[in-house]
Amino acid sequence: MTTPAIRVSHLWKLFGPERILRTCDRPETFPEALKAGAVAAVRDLSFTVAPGEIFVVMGLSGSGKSTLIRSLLRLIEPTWGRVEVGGVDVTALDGPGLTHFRRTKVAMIFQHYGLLPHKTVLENVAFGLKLRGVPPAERRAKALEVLARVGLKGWEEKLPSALSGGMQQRVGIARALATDADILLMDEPFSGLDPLIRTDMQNELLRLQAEMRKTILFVTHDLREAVRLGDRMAVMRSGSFVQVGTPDEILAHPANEYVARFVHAQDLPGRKKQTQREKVVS
Amino acid sequence: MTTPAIRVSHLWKLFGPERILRTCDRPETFPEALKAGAVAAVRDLSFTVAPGEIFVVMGLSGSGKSTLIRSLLRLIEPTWGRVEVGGVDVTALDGPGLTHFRRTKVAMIFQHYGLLPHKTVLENVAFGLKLRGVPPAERRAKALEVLARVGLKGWEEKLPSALSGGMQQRVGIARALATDADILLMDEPFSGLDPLIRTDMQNELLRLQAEMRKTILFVTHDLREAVRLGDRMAVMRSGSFVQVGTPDEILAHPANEYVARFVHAQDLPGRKKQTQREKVVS
Amino acid sequence: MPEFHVAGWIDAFVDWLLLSYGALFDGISAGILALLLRIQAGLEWLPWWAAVAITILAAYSLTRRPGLSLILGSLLVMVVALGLWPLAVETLAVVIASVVLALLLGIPVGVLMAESRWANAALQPVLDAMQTMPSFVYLIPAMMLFGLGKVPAVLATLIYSTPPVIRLTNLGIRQVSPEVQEAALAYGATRWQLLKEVRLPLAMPSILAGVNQTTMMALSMVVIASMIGARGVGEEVLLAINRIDVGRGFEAGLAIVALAIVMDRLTQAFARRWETPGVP
Amino acid sequence: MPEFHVAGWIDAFVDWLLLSYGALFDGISAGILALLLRIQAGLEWLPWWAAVAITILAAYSLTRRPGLSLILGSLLVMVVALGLWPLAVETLAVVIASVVLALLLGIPVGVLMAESRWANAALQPVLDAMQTMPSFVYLIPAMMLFGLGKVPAVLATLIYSTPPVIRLTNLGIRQVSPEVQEAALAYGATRWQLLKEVRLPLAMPSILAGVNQTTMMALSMVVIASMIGARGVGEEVLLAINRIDVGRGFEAGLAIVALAIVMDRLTQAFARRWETPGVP
Amino acid sequence: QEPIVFADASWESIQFHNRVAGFIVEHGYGRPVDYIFGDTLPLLHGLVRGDIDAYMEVWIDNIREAVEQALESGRVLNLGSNFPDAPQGWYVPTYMVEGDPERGIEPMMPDVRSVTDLAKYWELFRDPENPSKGRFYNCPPGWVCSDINRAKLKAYGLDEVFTAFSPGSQAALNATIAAAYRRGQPWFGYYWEPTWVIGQYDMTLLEEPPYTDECWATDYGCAYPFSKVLILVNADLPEKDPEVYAFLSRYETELEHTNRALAFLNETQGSMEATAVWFLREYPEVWRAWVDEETARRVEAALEAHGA
Ligand SMILES: Nc1ncnc2c1ncn2[C@@H]1O[C@H](COP(=O)(O)OP(=O)(O)OP(=O)(O)O)[C@@H](O)[C@H]1O
Ligand SMILES: Nc1ncnc2c1ncn2[C@@H]1O[C@H](COP(=O)(O)OP(=O)(O)OP(=O)(O)O)[C@@H](O)[C@H]1O
Ligand SMILES: [Mg+2]
Ligand SMILES: [Mg+2]
Repeated sequence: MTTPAIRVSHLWKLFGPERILRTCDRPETFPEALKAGAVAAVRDLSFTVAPGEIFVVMGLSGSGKSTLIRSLLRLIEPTWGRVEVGGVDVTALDGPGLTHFRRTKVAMIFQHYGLLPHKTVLENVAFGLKLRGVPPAERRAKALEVLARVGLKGWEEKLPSALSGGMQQRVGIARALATDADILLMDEPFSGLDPLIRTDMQNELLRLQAEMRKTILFVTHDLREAVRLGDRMAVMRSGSFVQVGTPDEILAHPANEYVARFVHAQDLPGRKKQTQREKVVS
Repeated sequence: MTTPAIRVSHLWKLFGPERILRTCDRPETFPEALKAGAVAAVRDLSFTVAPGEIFVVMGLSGSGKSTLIRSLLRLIEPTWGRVEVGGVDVTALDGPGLTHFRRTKVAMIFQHYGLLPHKTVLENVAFGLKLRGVPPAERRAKALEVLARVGLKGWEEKLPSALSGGMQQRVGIARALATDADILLMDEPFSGLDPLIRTDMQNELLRLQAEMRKTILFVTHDLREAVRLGDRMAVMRSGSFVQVGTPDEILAHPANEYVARFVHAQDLPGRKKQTQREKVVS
Repeated sequence: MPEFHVAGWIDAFVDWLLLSYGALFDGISAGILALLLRIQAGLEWLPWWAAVAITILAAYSLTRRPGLSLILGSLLVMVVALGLWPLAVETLAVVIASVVLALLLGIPVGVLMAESRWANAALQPVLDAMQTMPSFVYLIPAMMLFGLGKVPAVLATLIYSTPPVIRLTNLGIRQVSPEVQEAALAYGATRWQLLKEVRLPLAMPSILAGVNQTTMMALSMVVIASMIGARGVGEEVLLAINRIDVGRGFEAGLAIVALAIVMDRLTQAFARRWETPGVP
Repeated sequence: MPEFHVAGWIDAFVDWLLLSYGALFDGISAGILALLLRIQAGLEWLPWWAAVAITILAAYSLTRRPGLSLILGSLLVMVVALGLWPLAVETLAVVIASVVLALLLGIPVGVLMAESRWANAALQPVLDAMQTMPSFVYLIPAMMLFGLGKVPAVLATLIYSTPPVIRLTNLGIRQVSPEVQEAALAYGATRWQLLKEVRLPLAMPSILAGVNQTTMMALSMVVIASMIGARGVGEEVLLAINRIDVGRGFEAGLAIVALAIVMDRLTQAFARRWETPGVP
Repeated sequence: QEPIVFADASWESIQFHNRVAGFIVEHGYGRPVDYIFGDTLPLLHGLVRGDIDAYMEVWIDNIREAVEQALESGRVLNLGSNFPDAPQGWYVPTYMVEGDPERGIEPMMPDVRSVTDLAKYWELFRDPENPSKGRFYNCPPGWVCSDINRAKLKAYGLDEVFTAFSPGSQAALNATIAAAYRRGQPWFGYYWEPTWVIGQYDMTLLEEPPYTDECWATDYGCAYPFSKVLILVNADLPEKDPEVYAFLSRYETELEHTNRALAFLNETQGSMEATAVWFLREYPEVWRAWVDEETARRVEAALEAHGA
């Protein structure tokens, strides 16, 4: 097997008062901290994502999905554990190494968009390229192209505050696509979108995937979306994965009562993921 | 027929540079302004919502749903038209009248939560009651009760920044429910929620509805949700309603190609809305 | 270019004020003076060690930071050790009265400027003038109206030190996110409730910066206050300056800085008490 | 309580500096003076109407607001009409040099204080001291070291007027939303890029308030500057005061206020040019 | 009983006279006294308004307009001069002429006696802001002497090689003298006596043609007259306390007294009060001329008690 694109081993992230966290340096001390009032947003998590795979994470709100995705980029410092992304040991990187890694290997879409309110839509989309030092003309061309793909032609010179929620979300998606990174971390990227655009964006993602074989970690609440996009999926609860497997497996054999309830909350229009994807790609 | 709970007549809202908007005071001048570069977020909209009805608005992102819902409370001043809510001519209210109206008749849930970052979850939920002058003990009790209903027991004393996206959304919902207003304006209230909680919240809403017959204007992107909750629904595009009717009508007879594409983007697990609702209510 | 002077009118105006409203100004003067003397009597009645103890306790109960509280206490001890405590008490009376009045006036005016575009445009140059018009220019006529001593000192300090808190209250309120304000409005907040529940608390970091600047500027007027008979540490500075006695001046300056730090940290802690945003 | 004095050490220290490094300070003084005289010569070379025209054009090209530009121009015309233009030029040389230095020093220090908790704690009392230590206390030794005139004036103005821009830069940067910063970091922004692309632009309203306060405080030092031989409009104020000429003092004060408003609006417009948030 | 309030301006000689007069008022007339510290002009305003009763040293030459305005208002009474013979003029440090072997300073201009001799030495005083001329330290702006000094420079033809540099304030003027003196450098400017500056630093008053009214009326090309130092009181004082008023009307000293007192103060580093008591003990004949027998006895008694 090739080296996985993402490998996470024994990842922990505790939140809580400084006072308690100060003493947390080894997993042995964690149970005590938890008793004292800390929250384990991510709890001893280990998994791998293969190159070119779309790995979907679902789970209750507050189960730690955003925290996990942030930890992969060290936007929040993991309390414990090891993260490798694209063959790089992220947890061991120093400052410049981390910057280089973030610029070149990964792109992220934020649940709350994370747009720069003082920059125009175009500048927002070109932002990743600017940081990387791409010349203005080139990054402008690239940004215009991606903006057209997400259906925001004509809005380039507006500020994010003049856009509706769904439009802002699409700016965030365009920003990630513009960087051409191999690995995409997507935190509920499509949840504010209307169904037409949502389907479009899903198709676009599958097309991209067929062409470029990116590796994607995708957080969603929509089971249809998970089934449609995911090669494998994980169901998360209180910081741990309750079950990991292909969507079909999970739908057919829920590991426990919780997963069963979770996947049946949204009944699904047949399980024809494979055929659907083929249709789109062809 | 009883007086409608919400009646909107010929509502317009233009956005654009101050320079252009200054001259817009009659509908006759609007086409010119639009040509000059203004955007009509809401365009000559008229509709009514009957008391006790759940009226769902769907539409492309950027089609004007949030603008419409804001206009009903005069959070943004409509450019033209008349809005009556709960028998009150909102467009004619003066300052104190408007305040009284907002406190007592309606409660709103915001697409981006709109929580007060400096207040605890509990204080946020009790906020509407505090404004109304409800005594502390009483509003505390009410807030605790509603928080338990949305599954946030134990988080009362946290600040919103320590909550996940979905949890913040639920705080917003709790705040609206706490006011006991007759009319609820809900702007994508459930879109950040995971399926389990989402179903719970939908059930809760239907239960509420069965008990108290509130009037609800509900914006969503999820067709299943629309079908499940809506007595009637409208499909919005570029500021106008393309079609208004019961979900069944719309699904069966889409008024045009656009609506058809829109509703078929998410294929539906059978059209059994009526039966579902009965099941829940019983 | 032909010259054009306003000096004559100004002179006439001051004379007219003096003749027509002398009694009124005497009244104002008596009011401020009464307040001042009460503050001063209170401070003088307190032995220095009690003042130190109260400072430490107040700081601790407001901030819960023992280190900070002890530092503030020891700054006051330093003033005592330099032998400047009796003078410091006189200075404090003027400065405390001025800062309290400045905040009572300044925060509402700042709010007004944030609410009304018109007030904002009209008051901006007034604030500029208050800060840059040299104090002595208005102090001379003020002394004709209010006499020598602590009253014109409070007046001058007030004029000079109020603008920062006005400006930063204004700025802070303007920076409050419109989304959060919209939410409060949607639930029927009146203008006043919006202000009290949302705008002021969220503007607090900026307002506190204004309080800090106002305190600093009030204390930077101590020397001018002494020039017009307000007594206090400024006297020591002036004497030292005239004698080119660098060390003595520096000691008096240190005492002023110590008072500034103590007053600033206490006011800040007190204002922070009211309500501050939970977001860092 | 036993008294304890530091005056002796300070005196000894100043004497030692004076005797050992007198020549060095003469050199520094000559350097700053050369810069200042160049600015002044440039300003003097300009006829007043050219200065007015340049101000109007600069204001217009920076703000695109014709009303404001004309008001700024006419404020300068007022200074000319009061017959104070030649003095104003001398004042401007000192103030411009000070404000430019204050901003060049202050903004980076403010950034440093926002980035480092340690620097923040250490510099806070230094800023307090800079603002409240009476100028003359350090001006006496400064005059001994640098001689009388414009050089110690620049020094004093710098010391007094730098803290606000430091403090407000610090505050502004601390208020930038963590979410937006996180997004920039996720795309690989270095510390410097984060600062330049996100933190400074979003902190701009607060920084501008700091620039405004620094300008105001620099102009409030004009009289003190004249008290140590820097000439300029401040001298007119002193003269008027010594002659009990209220009107004349007021005219000179007006000229200072006019200069303050013109300088402030131009600096603000210039700083705003750099980049400001689109959100109101 | 309301106190008699003295204007306690920031220089030492006035504070000394205040303490002397204050001691007599307090112990001789049994009236409480108060001293209000402040700057020259604010204190003068206070005198006009009645916040202050007595101003023991008014250097009328410095603030002529203000004093004249005050007198014209009728709210202030002139009780004549405090001491009549205060010299003023142009000084250089003595070491410039005679050298200072102790500090290893060679005389820089040994042949200088009068102001006109300075023309050839202007380069010693080079003005850093205008290096083509020497710097003459003028009076603070607004003082009458600043205009006179300028006229004199012109009258002596010194304006070709000297600029009249305005020091801005008395403190700044003092600082230049202190700095120059400590570093043994040249200094040239206007000053006056009795002051701690002249007491502490050895300065030489340069010769000028003797004062005449004619030259003063034309080009000021001669020496200053002795400066006038007045005692002013508020116009209500005669009514408020006629005895104190009468006492202050008789108050008069000589330059020597002030100089000795300031020297005593400097030597002992004591308080102003102590200096006043020393003076009253040392010069009974001086102050006994100001008061009647009865009062004198009470003051004597107080002096004795003070010593014990
Ligand atoms: N403050 C504003 N200034 C300018 N244009 C605005 C502003 N707010 C909204 N608009 C424009 O109005 C239109 C409608 O926006 P609105 O937010 O109502 O859309 P929406 O239907 O709620 O979309 P979404 O589903 O994405 O939330 C958009 O084209 C948007 O660009
Ligand atoms: N800054 C913080 N301080 C304290 N607790 C936090 C913080 N951020 C997250 N948490 C806690 O960590 C847990 C996981 O949060 P996270 O945002 O990862 O959830 P999520 O799975 O993304 O939920 P959602 O689907 O609602 O976005 C939550 O219980 C939350 O309260
Ligand atoms: Mg999340
Ligand atoms: Mg919306």
